[in-house]
Amino acid sequence: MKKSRQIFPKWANHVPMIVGLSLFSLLSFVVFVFWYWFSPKHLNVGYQPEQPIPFSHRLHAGELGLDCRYCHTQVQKAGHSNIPATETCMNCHSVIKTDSPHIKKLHESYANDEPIPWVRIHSLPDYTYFNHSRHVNSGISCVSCHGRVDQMEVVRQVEPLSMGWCLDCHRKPEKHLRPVEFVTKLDWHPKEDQLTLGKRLKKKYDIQPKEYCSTCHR
Amino acid sequence: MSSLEDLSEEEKRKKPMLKKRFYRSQSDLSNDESSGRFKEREFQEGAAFLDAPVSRRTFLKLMGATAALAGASGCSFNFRKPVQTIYPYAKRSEYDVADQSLYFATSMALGEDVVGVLAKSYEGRPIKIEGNPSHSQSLGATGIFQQSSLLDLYDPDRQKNVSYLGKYRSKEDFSAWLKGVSTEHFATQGEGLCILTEAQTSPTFYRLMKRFQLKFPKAKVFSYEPINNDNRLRGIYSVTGRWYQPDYFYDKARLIVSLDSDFLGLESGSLLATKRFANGRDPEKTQNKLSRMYVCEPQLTVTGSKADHRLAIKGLRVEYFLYVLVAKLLDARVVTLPSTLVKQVRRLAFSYEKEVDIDFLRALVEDILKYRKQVLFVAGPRQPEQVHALLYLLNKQLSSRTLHRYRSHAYQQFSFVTESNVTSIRNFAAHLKTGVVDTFLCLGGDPVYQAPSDVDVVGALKFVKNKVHVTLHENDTSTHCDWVVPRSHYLESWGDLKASDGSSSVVQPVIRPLYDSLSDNECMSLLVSSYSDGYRLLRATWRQFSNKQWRSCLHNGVLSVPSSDEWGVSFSDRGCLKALSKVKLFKRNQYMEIGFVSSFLYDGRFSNNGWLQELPDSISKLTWDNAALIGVETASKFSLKSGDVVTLRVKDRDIDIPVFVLPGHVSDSITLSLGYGRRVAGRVGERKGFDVYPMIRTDDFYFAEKATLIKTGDVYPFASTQEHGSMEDRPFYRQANLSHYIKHPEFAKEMVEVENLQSLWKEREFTDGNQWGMVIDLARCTGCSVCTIACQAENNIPIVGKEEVLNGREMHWIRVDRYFEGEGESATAVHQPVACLHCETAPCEQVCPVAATVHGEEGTNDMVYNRCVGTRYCADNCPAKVRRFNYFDYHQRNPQAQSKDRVHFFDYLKEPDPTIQLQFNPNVTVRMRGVMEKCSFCIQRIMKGKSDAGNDQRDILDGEVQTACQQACPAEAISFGNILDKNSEVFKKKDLHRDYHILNELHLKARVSYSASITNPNSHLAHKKESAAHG
Amino acid sequence: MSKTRHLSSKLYGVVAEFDTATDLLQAAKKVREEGYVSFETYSPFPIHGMDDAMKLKPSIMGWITFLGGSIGLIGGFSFQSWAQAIAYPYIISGKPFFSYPAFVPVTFELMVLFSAFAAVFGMFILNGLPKYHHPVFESKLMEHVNSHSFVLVVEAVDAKFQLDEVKTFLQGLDPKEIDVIGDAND
Amino acid sequence: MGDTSVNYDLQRHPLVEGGPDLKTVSDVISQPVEVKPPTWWLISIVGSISILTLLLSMVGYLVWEGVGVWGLNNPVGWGFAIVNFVFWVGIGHAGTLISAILFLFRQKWRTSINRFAEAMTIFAVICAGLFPGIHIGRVWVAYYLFPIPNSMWLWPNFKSPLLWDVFAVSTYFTVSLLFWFVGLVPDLAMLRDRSTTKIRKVLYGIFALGWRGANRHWQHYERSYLLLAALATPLVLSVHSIVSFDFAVSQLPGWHTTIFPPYFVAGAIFSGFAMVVTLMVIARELFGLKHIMTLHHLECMNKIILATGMMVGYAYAMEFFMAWYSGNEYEAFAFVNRAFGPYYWAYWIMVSCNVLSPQFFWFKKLRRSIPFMFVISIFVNIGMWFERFVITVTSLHRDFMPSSWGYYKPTFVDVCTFIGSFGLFFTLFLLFLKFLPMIAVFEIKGVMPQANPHAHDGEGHVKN
Repeated sequence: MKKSRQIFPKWANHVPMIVGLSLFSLLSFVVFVFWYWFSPKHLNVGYQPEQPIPFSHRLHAGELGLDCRYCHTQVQKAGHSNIPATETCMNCHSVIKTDSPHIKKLHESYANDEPIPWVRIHSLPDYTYFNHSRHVNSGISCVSCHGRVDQMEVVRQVEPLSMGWCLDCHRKPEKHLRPVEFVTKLDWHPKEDQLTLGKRLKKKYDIQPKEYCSTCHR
Repeated sequence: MSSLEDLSEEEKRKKPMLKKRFYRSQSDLSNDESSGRFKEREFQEGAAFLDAPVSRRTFLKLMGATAALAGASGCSFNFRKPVQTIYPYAKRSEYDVADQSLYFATSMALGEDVVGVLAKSYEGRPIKIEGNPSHSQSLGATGIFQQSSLLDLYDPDRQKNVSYLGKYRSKEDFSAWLKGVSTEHFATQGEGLCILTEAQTSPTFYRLMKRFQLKFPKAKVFSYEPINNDNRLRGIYSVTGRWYQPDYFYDKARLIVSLDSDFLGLESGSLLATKRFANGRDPEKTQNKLSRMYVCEPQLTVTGSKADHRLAIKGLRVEYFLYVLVAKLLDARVVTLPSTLVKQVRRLAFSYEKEVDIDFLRALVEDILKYRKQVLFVAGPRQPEQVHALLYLLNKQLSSRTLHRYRSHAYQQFSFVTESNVTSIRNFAAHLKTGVVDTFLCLGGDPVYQAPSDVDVVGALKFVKNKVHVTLHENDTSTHCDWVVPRSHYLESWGDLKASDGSSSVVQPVIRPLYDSLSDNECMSLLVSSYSDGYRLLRATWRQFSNKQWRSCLHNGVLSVPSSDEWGVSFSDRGCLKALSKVKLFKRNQYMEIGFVSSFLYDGRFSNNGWLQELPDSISKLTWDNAALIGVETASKFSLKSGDVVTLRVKDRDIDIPVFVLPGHVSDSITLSLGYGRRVAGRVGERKGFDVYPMIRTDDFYFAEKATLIKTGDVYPFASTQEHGSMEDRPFYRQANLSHYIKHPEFAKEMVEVENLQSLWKEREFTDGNQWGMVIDLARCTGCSVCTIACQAENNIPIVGKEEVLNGREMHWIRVDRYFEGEGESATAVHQPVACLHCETAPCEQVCPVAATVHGEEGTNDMVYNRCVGTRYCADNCPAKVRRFNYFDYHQRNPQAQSKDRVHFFDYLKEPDPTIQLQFNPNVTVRMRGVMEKCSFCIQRIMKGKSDAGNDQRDILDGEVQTACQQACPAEAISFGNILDKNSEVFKKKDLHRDYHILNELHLKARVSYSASITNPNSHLAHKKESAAHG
Repeated sequence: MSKTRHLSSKLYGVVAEFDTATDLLQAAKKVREEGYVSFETYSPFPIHGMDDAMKLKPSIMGWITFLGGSIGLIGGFSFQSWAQAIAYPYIISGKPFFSYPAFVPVTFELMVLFSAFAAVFGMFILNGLPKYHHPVFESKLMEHVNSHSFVLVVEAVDAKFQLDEVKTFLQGLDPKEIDVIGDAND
Repeated sequence: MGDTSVNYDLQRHPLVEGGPDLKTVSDVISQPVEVKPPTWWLISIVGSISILTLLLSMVGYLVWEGVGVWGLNNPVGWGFAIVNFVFWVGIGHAGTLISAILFLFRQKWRTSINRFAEAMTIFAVICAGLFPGIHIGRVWVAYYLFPIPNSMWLWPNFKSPLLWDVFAVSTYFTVSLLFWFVGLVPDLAMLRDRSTTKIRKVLYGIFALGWRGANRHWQHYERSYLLLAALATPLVLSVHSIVSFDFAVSQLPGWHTTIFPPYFVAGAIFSGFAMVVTLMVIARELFGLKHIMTLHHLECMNKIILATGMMVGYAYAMEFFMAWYSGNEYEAFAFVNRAFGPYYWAYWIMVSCNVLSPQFFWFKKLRRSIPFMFVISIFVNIGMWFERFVITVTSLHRDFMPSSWGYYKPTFVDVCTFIGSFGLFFTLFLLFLKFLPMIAVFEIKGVMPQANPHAHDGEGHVKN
């Protein structure tokens, strides 16, 4: 007999709550996505491209125990740590494993003076100027940024290399400082507590990491 | 030949830069890669953008585009960092420490001017030119031409390969052909062989030239430089009978009298002159015994603006002024001349006596008497021979021999050298017209464009069968030649040069020739014998050196030191008399004269050089244009204002050119600067400005008389970087004359009207480490503007083009402010370089909403491009207005930009030409559009110094870190260093009484301060200057 | 819309429409005096004195807003101080890192913003809005309540509620019309 | 509907003339929303949308090419964009001011115009917000301006006035929007109930949030509205003060002035009221609401225009005095240069429009003449735009160092963007007129005699 005057059904009363909550959660999720998953930590860490020659750091640096500086000769002199010239490889591989197809590539490269197109793994934005020599000579080990390369069959990126990550160490260098002579010993561990050692070395080497912009940006 | 083994050794040494073509850098830094073509890409789309050429810029751009999507910096569309490929050397080479620049000593010739330079090579490509401290003409300084020569090397508009009638030919084809030419002419002793060359100063060249002339006695050689020192050379010859080149010691003189000479400006030897002059004007170095300078000149020059007393006088009357002066000196019995000469001089003087500004003259004579033996007379190259002849006599009698010395011209035995350029070019055309010439070789230059209008080069060339032009750029001449051969740039060729002081320096390549080019020497070698490369030729010339010596020569860049002084002994009055007798009696009628001057494009050879095109002229502050400079009086007489186009007519020839009204320019006189308005130059230089060569004739080569001027009614827009000439009585440029300074040493600090603001809070104090600061000494600065160019080269500063300069958007980080003092033709100007002041309480910093400009702990005001969003608030709040905003991406808008393969939608359509990219300094970010930029105190150099010092655990030494502007400055006006270090030069400078800060009342606590300029006017004339002093 | 559910909807209350605001006010007074508590008046505009007539407690909106404001104030200021002086202190014009005067404007704005949020959303929450489906919409007397009619509803949940009594009582207040929301038979 | 002899309790002017009953008021105000749009509306919406597209194309061009397409140069880093921003923000002040301050002062006559004015506020602030957004060099990194956590560990610089501005304007917009919406809810409910078609019922229903005019709701509602008004009032004042900080906190002669905050606020009210008058005069003609937006209301606003106009005039004078009195040569020059420098024309346009033209409102006749007040209000709007131009550009183009003095010429992009922003404004406004009640119906009813429940019999007790 009575016709309903209601415009909306009963369940409509729950809609606003649902909509509101879902909007809120969506928004916070988006922020989270950018802040967390789009950060270098997730974009760059684990980057492990295939190299033209499957050079094994585990074999050379790890098992054979070559010092990093045998190949990366300029790491202490220059801001840029060089990739070795084919010539360097030839020091040994002119005689060792000469029959392997990969070593043949080396020989070609050496013979007709064509560079080997290695794929870059660790790279900073171009407006960021990182100086290897400053860090290595101040007792920051390769391992702090590159990880245990001596255990990597194929090298991959282990640290985010993001600005925040840099700042973290620039604010607390003692977490990473070690005696300069051990910077290339990736498996080295301090006898004492790292922080006490770090504090001592910080004084000894007079380490004052800067945070102002032109330290890295020009 | 003896140098074979060390040749190979040389080859090895050069390997990194000689090995491959320029576009495949040897570097193992991927951001030096200039082409993506070798890369294999892991992610096809959007990948590998980082090894695109100016990756820094592309990166910023991509960041910009993607940043909007990605909250985190530095991730690209494919959520992975794009693939970059690293190219290590295959074979190790010496000196290949990555990102450690190498310096190679070489030297650059410009006309007869030779300057030794150090080329900074990064990864095998020269990226900066510095002065060579061990070269006598440079002493570490460079001029605008040396600095910007780098851009010419990389100019993509250069002649790239040999072409015959516009068709491609290989270098070998040409060599073979030329070989043939020389053999067939050998029979005829070179009959019909003709060479026209630019001024040559290379010993090797002349060694080959000697052999050439022996082999082809009948061959004709001519030499032409529109800007030259003929009159000086010939004037002195006329009285000494020797081809002497003078060398003046402005630092030792107490009184300098310059007659229409811009020896601080664009004249040859200006670097050395500037350094010496500045030393003579330095209150500390001279213990307040400053030199005093009188200048007589028609148009205001930097020399004139440094003068204590300046007489604006028409160029053609300067000599009459000299006669009057000499007459006065004769009366005063301080000079003695042979009676015949005396009679002639008095006769000429008499006609002008009434015209001359009497108290100027009186003061001058008085000072000459006062400073006997310490007076130096110098006349400009535009003044006729007799003037130089007389000056030679005056200098000999009025100044001690320590003030000036003369050296015989190294190549006086070659007739085409001693013959004046005007005669040479005239004879050249005449000789061609006789039709005997069948093969004509033009080494550099552009006679078609540069020859006087009454010399019909084009017509003459029609008589010649084979025409060869060896040239850096294609130009008018090469369009009339059938063989066009690329000429090697000095940075890519071997050679040697002999400076006017007799010292020889080496020219060594810093990069393998970019194109199939030949050096002049190599061309000559083709003619005289078989082809041999520049290095062999050079080594042969200097075979006396052992390899060890040779290596040290290459290291120092100097082959032989200045030859011992020669002191002109005999002199004949006949020569001078002959010259003087030619002088016409001065007529009183008021004719309009036109004077021709060199410009920042020199004689036009730099017209395709964007840096020089955009460098504001020292006085007019014009860019991208030349103009008919006229005085204020002339302007009102013809009711003209700047930009009005007029028709200039002298005798039968005329041009249309806009006038630019300039205070300090004498009335009834027009100044035209050469080098503009080229029809064929390149994408940058073509049809910029106005070609004034048509106004030059062989008979009025430096000045043209009886010019008429008709207003056409058209108006032409001038892009001047400083519209406002007056200082509005604001104390920015502070100067006082010596007496005032001695009475009130603190005058500069006392010149501030407004009380200093006080701070409401406790400010940060910068008390430890290196606190960088700079002092610019206005007493030394001449306003030559080389700092601007040096900065531009160091910091990847783009050119913006005339339109954008008109919009007021020029990008120079350090500008040279020019303020006029005084009225009308007697006005003069002061120059003040202004860069970022690096205020400790920087107004720019607090207004930036994103903290893109903040302060470094070492007192530098840092600009962080990748944080900048471009609100321009900082620029608005900067009281010195030194901040520059990238309204567009100027690198992509450069006329030489080329289309690029775009990585993403927001990427740019164009990018700079690959060769231009080779010039970029990899240690400075290439800014994208929409970001602010400004002087950074060359932060990249500071950081280099810090890391070097840090690596060997020491403090930075004073002078270890030099800013680009400081290093280039020939006047040593800029000092930079740690202001906390009591022993540093900059500390001493800041300690001076005359040290002051501009805008100090704003409590900026600026790190850049100025040393007030001190002038030394004649007390009787002083009051004139006095009024201006507090301008 | 499905009729059936509404046809068998339980009793909600008795609706009476009045001519004017004045009548409604008087009616409300009387209803309250009669002892009814859970009744409600509906009008196109707030009527002065109605709160007293219905003996309502004063609104607590003020406190909610104050709370929101305080959150904005304290949160805003402390965030700025943290960001500028602790998280990443950089040298700006040589000023102290903790330069509180500079933080005032943003702090103020955030205070206003948060208290505004509190005031608006607090109000909606207190009023249980949005509530798109409500029994009173069933009554035709409600049709013009937002335009020009004045309505009083005595709700069934009231302890004292007896359908017939209420009906007769309301009749006594001389309303324009009376209506019952929901089915009478329970 | 017999006796309509309304007794006006203590009010000189009837707020609603002709004494209609509640229903009529509802009908009249709802009518524009319910009937199909008149032709003039269709014409003008088409016009304003086409102008809006002009704006959009200009913005697109700007973002693609770079800020260089504007006439900005080295000394003058801020031009039209900032001028327009301050101009629109200023206009955006009247609305909230009328609603809030007049509400607190119990100025009942506000009821007829507050909805209207608030809408204007919101749309003006939208236009204003556009400009700072697009004037930055790299639009795509604008998010740097907000404190968003990021892997760079960087936060914006809270010492910068520009950042204060970001917060001020966004807060102002949000609060104004809430204020406006809260006011709308009961009227939307009315429209919902009046709706005849299902679709309208649902749409209005959604936004009416199921409002049913219950007294318990009214109780909280009024409280909350009062609080909002109390908050909005200092907000209005703070926003334009902070906008003025953009200039006052810098150290540029002509910007660095302590008088700016009050001066800017006065200017904002001035321009805002002028804009309201402009729009109202048109609207009341078109919608035949003369008896609701009465001449009396307009007169009140003209009085305020006169008052604020004189405040602004005082500020102009005081600036000059201070410039001279400070004895600071740069200050002094900056102001002389304003009046007699290359931009003298802008300055004198400003003075004549802002200071002289309102003076006519001393005369009651003119104050109450519709065409006259329309013209004056337009003048004031022009004048206030030029005030911002004078402050921004003439201070910048000649500051401390004569060597870097310059001259700013707007390009066609500058001009078209400015014009385009009106397209945006009017598009939004026309949509508002069509789909929402342009007058706060329940508030009008609240001030009608029928709303007074304490009227005893015989004292104008109206029966419906």
